[in-house]
Amino acid sequence: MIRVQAQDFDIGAEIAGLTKGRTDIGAVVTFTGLVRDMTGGASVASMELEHYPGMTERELERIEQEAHRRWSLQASLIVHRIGKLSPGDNIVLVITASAHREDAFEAAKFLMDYLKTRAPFWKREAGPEGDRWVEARASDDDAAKRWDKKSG
Amino acid sequence: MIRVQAQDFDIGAEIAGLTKGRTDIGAVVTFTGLVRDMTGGASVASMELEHYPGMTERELERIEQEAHRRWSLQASLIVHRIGKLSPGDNIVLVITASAHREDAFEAAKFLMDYLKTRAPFWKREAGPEGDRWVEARASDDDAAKRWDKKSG
Amino acid sequence: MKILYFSWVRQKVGVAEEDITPPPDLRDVTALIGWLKSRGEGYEAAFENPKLIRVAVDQTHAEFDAPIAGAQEIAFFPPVTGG
Amino acid sequence: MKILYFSWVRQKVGVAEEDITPPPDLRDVTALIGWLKSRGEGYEAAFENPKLIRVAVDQTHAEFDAPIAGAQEIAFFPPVTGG
Repeated sequence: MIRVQAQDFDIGAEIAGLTKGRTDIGAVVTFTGLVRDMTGGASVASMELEHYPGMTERELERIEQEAHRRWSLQASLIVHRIGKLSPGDNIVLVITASAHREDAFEAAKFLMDYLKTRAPFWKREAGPEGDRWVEARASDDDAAKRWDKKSG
Repeated sequence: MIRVQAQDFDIGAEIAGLTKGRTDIGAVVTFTGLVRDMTGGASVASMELEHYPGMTERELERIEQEAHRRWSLQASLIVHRIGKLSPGDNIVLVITASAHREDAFEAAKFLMDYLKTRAPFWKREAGPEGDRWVEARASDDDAAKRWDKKSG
Repeated sequence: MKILYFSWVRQKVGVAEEDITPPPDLRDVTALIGWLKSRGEGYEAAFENPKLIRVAVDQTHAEFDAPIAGAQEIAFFPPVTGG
Repeated sequence: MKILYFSWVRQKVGVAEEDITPPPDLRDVTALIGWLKSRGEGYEAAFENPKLIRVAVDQTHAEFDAPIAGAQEIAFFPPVTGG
């Protein structure tokens, strides 16, 4: 499942929604991304998340399907927030549930690496020196490319 | 922080306890291990977790300290349950919080791999064919050994 | 053909979305960018360094040599920074 | 010296914990196991295959060649299966 929303998410409730009543899940991994008050040496007062409605949902679904193709997953969830956020706020939640921990861990890392390089979101940070669009990190590209090699 | 307890844990509350009021955390990874109704082809009605009081706490603390030595972590938590559990119940929770996702993911995997091979817990499963002690998996040893190589 | 702009590409172009009718002989994304740049200073600035630009054709990531014939929606944006 | 047994080692030995006074010439864990095996059938069965046995000396994982002199608490158990 994937969701794009302005409101916050409740990690415990989301895990419960995926696992409740099931007895075939042995491992649940969650990743939560949060707004930090400092990025790259610049202090951040608030952040605005722009996205591409329509393509965002399609791309997140593609990424999720690819994870299910590569690993044995019982359930998964991607939730990404949009709009204005402050330091300490949640940005993104990824949950993977599997019989075994290896699949849950690898799939969660893959989802985040692909989301970071493929899902059409753009961050704009506001700080004491004004606003700036966050620049993509080369390390995120490298992280995503590692999965291409493994599938080859 | 580490805890050994009979009662269940609330993942959302545990995350909030680690991250509340902090704005220097960019990534939180959680791993939850649950009781499955089938392991190795045998069905499981319930499970009993025995442990070594005293050594368990010391060993979990050693493992957590080692993770903080290897990665940049803002906070971490290991909670392991003991006593009688049923399929679908939580067994173990690991939480890692860092500025960046790579550290949070790697540290969480390391904590689970080390916990699986070093923390003195023993599972006894009850099923239709009677009780049996769960046998250690060679794949868990291999997973733990991979971290030794990386540090060498 | 609907053209969308996001992030600083949108700010430089000055609009978020527009309907255009490009000349029928434009073959691929590269040709479309060349034609867009001829439409004004904002476009010129937005597409000044094509290496910083990513494109999606009908909501799917595409390369600059992707054909544009038949496309209903083409979007230009910088590398994504979500997550 | 306190000796602890866990999981099926405990079940085979028949007790969870006991205080023993081993002969002073026992040098290491291997020698201690040899001495314990002489104490009865349960011990014999528990330590039949030493490859299945793990040991902790004073609540720290140890090898079979670890010295036992001065140790206050030695525990025997199968490979751990928590998590």
